Amino acid sequence: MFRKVLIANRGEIAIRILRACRELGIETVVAYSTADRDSLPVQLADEAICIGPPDARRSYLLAPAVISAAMLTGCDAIHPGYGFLSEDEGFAEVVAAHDLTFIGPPAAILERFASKAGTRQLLGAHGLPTIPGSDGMLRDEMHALDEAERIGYPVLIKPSAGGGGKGMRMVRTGRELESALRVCRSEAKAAFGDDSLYLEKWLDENRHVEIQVAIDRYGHGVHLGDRDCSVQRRHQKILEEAPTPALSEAARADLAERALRAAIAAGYENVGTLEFLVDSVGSFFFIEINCRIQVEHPVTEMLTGIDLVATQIRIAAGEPLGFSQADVALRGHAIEFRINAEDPANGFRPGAGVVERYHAPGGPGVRVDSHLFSGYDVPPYYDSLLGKLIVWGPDRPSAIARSRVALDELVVDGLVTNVAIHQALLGNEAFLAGKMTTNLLDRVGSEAILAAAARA
Amino acid sequence: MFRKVLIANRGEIAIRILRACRELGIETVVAYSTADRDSLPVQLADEAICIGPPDARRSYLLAPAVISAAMLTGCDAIHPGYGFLSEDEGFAEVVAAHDLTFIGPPAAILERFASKAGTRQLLGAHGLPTIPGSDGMLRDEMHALDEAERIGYPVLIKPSAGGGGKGMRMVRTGRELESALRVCRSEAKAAFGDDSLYLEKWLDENRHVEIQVAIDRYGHGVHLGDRDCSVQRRHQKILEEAPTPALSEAARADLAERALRAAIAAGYENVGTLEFLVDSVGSFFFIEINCRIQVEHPVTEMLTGIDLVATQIRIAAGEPLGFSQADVALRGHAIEFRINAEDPANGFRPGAGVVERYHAPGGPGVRVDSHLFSGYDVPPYYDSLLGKLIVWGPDRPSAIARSRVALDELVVDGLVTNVAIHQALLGNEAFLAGKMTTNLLDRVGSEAILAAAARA
Amino acid sequence: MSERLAADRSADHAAIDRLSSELLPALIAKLGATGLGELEVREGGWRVRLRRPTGGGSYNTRDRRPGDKDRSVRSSAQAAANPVGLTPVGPGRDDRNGREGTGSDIGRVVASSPAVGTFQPRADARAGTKVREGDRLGSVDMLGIPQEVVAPADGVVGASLVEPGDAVEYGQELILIEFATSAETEA
Amino acid sequence: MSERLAADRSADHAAIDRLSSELLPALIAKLGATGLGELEVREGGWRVRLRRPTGGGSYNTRDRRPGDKDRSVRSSAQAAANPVGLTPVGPGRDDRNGREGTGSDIGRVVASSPAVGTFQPRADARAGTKVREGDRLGSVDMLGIPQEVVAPADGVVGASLVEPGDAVEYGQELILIEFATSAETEA
Repeated sequence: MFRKVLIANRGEIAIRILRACRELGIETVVAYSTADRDSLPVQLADEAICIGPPDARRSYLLAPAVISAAMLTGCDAIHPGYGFLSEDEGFAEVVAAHDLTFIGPPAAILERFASKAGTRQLLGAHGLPTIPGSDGMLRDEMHALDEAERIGYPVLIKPSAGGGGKGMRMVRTGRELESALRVCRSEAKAAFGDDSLYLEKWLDENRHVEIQVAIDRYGHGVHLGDRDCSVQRRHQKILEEAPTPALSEAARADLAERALRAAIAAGYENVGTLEFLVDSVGSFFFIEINCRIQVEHPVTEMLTGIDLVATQIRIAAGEPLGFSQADVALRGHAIEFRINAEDPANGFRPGAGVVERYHAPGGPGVRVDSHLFSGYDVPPYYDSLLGKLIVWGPDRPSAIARSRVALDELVVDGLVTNVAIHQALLGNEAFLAGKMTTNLLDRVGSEAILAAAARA
Repeated sequence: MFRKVLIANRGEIAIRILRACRELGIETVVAYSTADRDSLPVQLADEAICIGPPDARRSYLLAPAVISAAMLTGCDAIHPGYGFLSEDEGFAEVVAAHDLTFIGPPAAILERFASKAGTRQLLGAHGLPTIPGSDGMLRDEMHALDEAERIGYPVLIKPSAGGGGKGMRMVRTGRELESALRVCRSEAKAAFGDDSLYLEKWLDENRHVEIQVAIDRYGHGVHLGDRDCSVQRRHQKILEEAPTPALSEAARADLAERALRAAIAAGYENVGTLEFLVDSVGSFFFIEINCRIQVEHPVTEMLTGIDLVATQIRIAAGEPLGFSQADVALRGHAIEFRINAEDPANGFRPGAGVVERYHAPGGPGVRVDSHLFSGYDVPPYYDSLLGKLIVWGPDRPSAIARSRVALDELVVDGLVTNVAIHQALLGNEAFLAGKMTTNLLDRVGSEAILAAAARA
Repeated sequence: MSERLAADRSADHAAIDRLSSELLPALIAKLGATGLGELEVREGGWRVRLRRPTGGGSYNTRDRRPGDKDRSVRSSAQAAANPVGLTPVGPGRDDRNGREGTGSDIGRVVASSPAVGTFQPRADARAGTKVREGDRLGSVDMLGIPQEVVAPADGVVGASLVEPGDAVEYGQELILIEFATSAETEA
Repeated sequence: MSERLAADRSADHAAIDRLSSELLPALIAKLGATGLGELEVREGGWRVRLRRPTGGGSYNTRDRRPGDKDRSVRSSAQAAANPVGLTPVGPGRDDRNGREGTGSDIGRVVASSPAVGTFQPRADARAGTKVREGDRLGSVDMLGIPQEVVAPADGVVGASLVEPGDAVEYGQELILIEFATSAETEA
C-alpha cells in the first residue's frame, strides 16, 4: 500500500480522497493553487503544497507542477480526482516515469479508452450494443454532413476528449450541423486541447444509465449496480439516482453483467463507469467509459456500503479486489443532488463569494460531501460545485420524501445555489413517476419547472 | 397521522425528531427554555414557543407548561424525546386527558413498566432470565443489609425511577452499603423525585447488551437487533455499537427473539429497549426496559436502514407497523460516540461556553447528529451531550478504522470535549478485541487509558 | 521576546490607531446608510467587524435562521398576540442566566409573561392607572393554573401589547409601564 | 424612516463612538499582552472583533485549522526550506485574484518562487549585489524545467530565506530585496 498520496484536486473530491487515504493509513498531501490556500481540504490535509496560481492551466492542469510537488513531498502516488488530469494518459505516463503511481487505470489502459469512437468499437466487439454514429472522427464539414445523413437526424455532435457537456450539441438539420460544428470545435479545443469531433444518433426520449465496475489488476471484477443520470441540463448531470427506475430488475441485472463482462474482456482496470443510453422501449446503447471516480459515486456507496475511492486506491496499489459479485448487495434507493453555485432562475449563471452561513442537513440516510464552511470564500476560477447532498431511503418514495426535508434544511447563505431546481424537480410529475429523460430540463425548461413548483 | 407535533426537548434529539416529523409531513413546534432561544432546533423548527426559564424544573420538566404550549400552538401530539418527561406516566396521562397524543407507550403501559422491580418480575414471568435482586424496594437499612447478604456481595444499588447512573452505586461490603444508601436516596430523590431503591447482584465482568424492539398497537412487533453499551463511565454510556461482539450470531438471535416475545407477551407498545447484562460465559439477565427512543438509536438505524423515530411516531398515531421480522436485515457494524462537553483528563468535568469553530466529519458511513454550529453558546444548565458521531463499516475493524478518521477530523473549538477518551478507547486492547466490560473505564481508569494512548 | 515581535507589536498599535480614527467612522457611515446588522472592514490584513445589537448578545439572532423560507420568527401564538407590530425586544432574551423575563428600556419597562398560556388583564389595571412594583396587572392561565403578571417597577400602566385571551409564551411582553415623570411623582 | 429608527441610529453613533474611544484601547492592550491573533469585545449588544494580520485577509487563517493535532502549517517541503524561521508573510497569499506571488513590505520586497520545485540561486546574485527589477536571481527547477526567479523591484540583494537545493512551493519567499536608501540611489 502507498505511504503518502498527493491529492491533485480541490473541493469536495479532495476531502473525499483525503478521508479514504486516512482509513487506509495513508498520509495525505493536498496540492493547491493560491486561490485555494484557505480551502477546507488544505486545512484538513496532513500537508499542503502550493503548486501555482489560480489559473488551472498553471496549477491543477500543469502536470510538471503536480509531479514536482509529489516528489518534493515524498509521495509515492498521485490521486487526480475527477476532471483536471484524471483521464490524461500523457500525465499518467509521466507520473509512472517518475516512479510514482497514478491512482486510476495505468496509462496504457487510459490510452486504449482515450478515444470515444475507438472505445465504442472495442466494447462493441465485446458484446455491447452501441449507438449508431459516424465512422470515426469528422474530417471536415462534408464528411460530417454525409455521416449525419447516413445516421439520420437528429444527431449529437460530441468531442472525442473530455466530458461535462463542452463541445456537445444536438442538431436536427444539416444547416444546424454546419453552424454548430465550428462552435463545438472551438469549445472542445479550449476545454480539452483537442478538437476532434464525432457524431452519434440522438434519441429524443432517452435515459442516461451507467454501470459502475471495479476490476483489479488480475482481471477479477464486480459491477456495483447502475445509476440513472437522466436529469441533465445541457448534458451536465445535476441529479443522479440508483437504481434506475427506467429498467426492470432483470433488465438492470442483465445490463450490469454484460457491461462488466465487456469491460473485463476489453482489459479495463480499476474503478470505471460504462455509460449507456436507454431508449423508450428499454434497449440500451453503450456510449463511453469514464476511467475515473465519478462525481456521483456516493450514490453507489449508499446502496452497496462499499467505499469506491478506497477500492480505487487499493486496486492502483496492486491489491486484489478481495470480494466478488456475491458479496455485493444493493439496499434501498439513493439520490444525489449536485449543489452548485449557480442561479436556476437566471440561466444557471455561476456565482462566487463568501458563504455567510452554512448548515448541512443530517440524520438517518443523509450524507453531505462538501468543502463548504461558514466564512469560506468561494473562488470564481473553478467549476460551480459546492457539494453534494446524497439521500438514502428504503425505497424511491422514501428517498424522495427524505430528500425534500434535507434540501429544505440546507443553508448556504451568501451565494445563490441551484437548490430551487432540485426542490422543483421533486415536485415534477415526470420525475416522481421515474420517467425523466435527458431532455426533461432542456425541453420543459428549468423556468417552467420552477414556475410549476412555485404554483404548487 | 398527526398534523402538528410539539417537540418537548432540546439539543440533538429535538433536531432528530424534527427531521422525522418533516419526512412524515408533520409540522413541528419546538418548545424551549430561554436558555435555548438561539439553539439550532429553535432555528430549524416551523414554530418555536418559549415555555420557561433555564431551570428545567420550570420548563422542560414542567408538564403544565409543555401541555399548555402544545394546546396554544394547535398541536395534536407531543414528542418528549429522551430524558425529561419521556418516561413519566403521569405526564403521559395528563397529555391524553387533554386530547393530545403522547408519542411513546400509552400512560397505562408506561405505568406497567414504571417500576424496575415490577418489570423484572413481569418479564421474568414471560420467560426472560432476570438477575438476582432484592425482594421489591428497600424498606430500610436493615432490609437492605439482609437482602444484600442473601444475594451475595458485590451488589448494585439502583433507583426504581430514572436512569443515567444517578442514584446507582456498586458496593462490596455491608459498610459500603450503609453509607452508599443515603447518597443514592438523595441522588434519586433530586433527580427523579422518587427515592425508591432496590438491589441487584453485581457481575464483575459483565457486558451491557440491549435489544431494540418495535411493537404496534395490534401486538405485531419486530426486534431490530442488539446494541452493546458496555463502554460506560460510572454507569453512563459513552460509546455504543452493534452488533455486540459479546455473543455469537446464534446467541444474539436467540436473545433478540426471546426479548421480543416477552415484550409482546407483557403488553409493551411502541419502540423500546430491553437491557440485559451478559456474563463472562454468555448467560444473559434481563435488567430493565426503556420505554422511549434512546440516545444510541442511530446505531440500529445504520444497520437496519429503518427510521426508529418515524416508526415511533407512526405507532403512536395508531398505524400498524407495516413490516415484519423478515423485512429487517442487519448490515455491517456501527459505533456511536457520544461527544460530551466534559474533560476526560480532569474527572470528566462538564463545561459550557461558545463553540468557536465547528467542523463535523463526513463521507461514506459517517453520520453526525448534533445541534452544534460555529458560534453556538452551549448553556450550562443541561446535560453535556454535544452530539453523536455514528460510524458504519462493513465489519467491526473497518468501522473502527473509519471511526479513527472521523474522530480526528471532528473540530469543536472553544470547548473541551471527551473526544480524547474515544480516541484512546480505539487504541485499547480490550476494546479492539471486543472484550470490553462495563467496568473497563472505571476499573482501568480513564486516565490510564488516555495515558496508554499518549504513549502509543 | 525577539526584536521582531516587538516591532510587530508597535506596527499593531499603529494599525489599531488607524482603525479607530479612519475605519470606524467609515463603519458608522455605512451602517447608518444601509441599515445592515453587521459590517466588516478589512485593512492591511486587519479585520474589524461590527455587529448591531439585535436584542441580545447572542451570536445567531433569530432573524437569521437556517432555511430561506420566511418562517415566523416568534411562535405563531406570539405573532397573533402582537397586533401593534412592535418588534419584541429585551424580555426573555437576556435572561440566559436565569433572570426573569422583564424588559426595560429608557422611559419605560415592560411587564412580561410568567408562563406559557392565555393572558387575562385585571379589570382595574387599565391604561393610565398608577402601579407600584409587584402590583398585579393580570394573569396568564397555564393549563388552568393562573400565573400572576406583576408590574416590574413603579409607574403608570401604558399600552397593552396583547389582547385579553391571547395566547402568550413565557417571557413575552404584555403591558408597558411608563415611568412617572418627576412632576407627576411629586404631584 | 420612522422616528424610532432615527433614534436607534443616533444610539448607534454614540455606541460606536464609545467603542472607538474605550474598547479599542482595551483591545490594543489585550492583544499586546497576550500575543493572541484575535480578540473580541462585547458591549451593550455590540461586538467588535479584531483579527491580527496573519499574512492575508482570509477568514480562516492557516494556523487555525480543523483538528487538534499539531499539523505542519506549511508543507514539509517549505518547513524544511525555511531554516531561518521567519514566518512566511505576504507572497502568494494575497494573490487570490491572480496577481503573481510577490510580497512587499516597508523597506523591502521579496522575490518569491515562480514554481514548485528546487531552488538554485545565481552565483552572481550574492547579498549586497545591486539589482534592477526583472534581474535574474536564480531559478526553481520544476521537474527539469527551470523557472526564473526575478527581482520584483530595484534594490540590493538581502538575506536568502532558503538554501540552495531547497524544495520550495509556488509563491514561497526566497530572497529579500532591500530598497536602496536615497543616498545610495544617488551615489
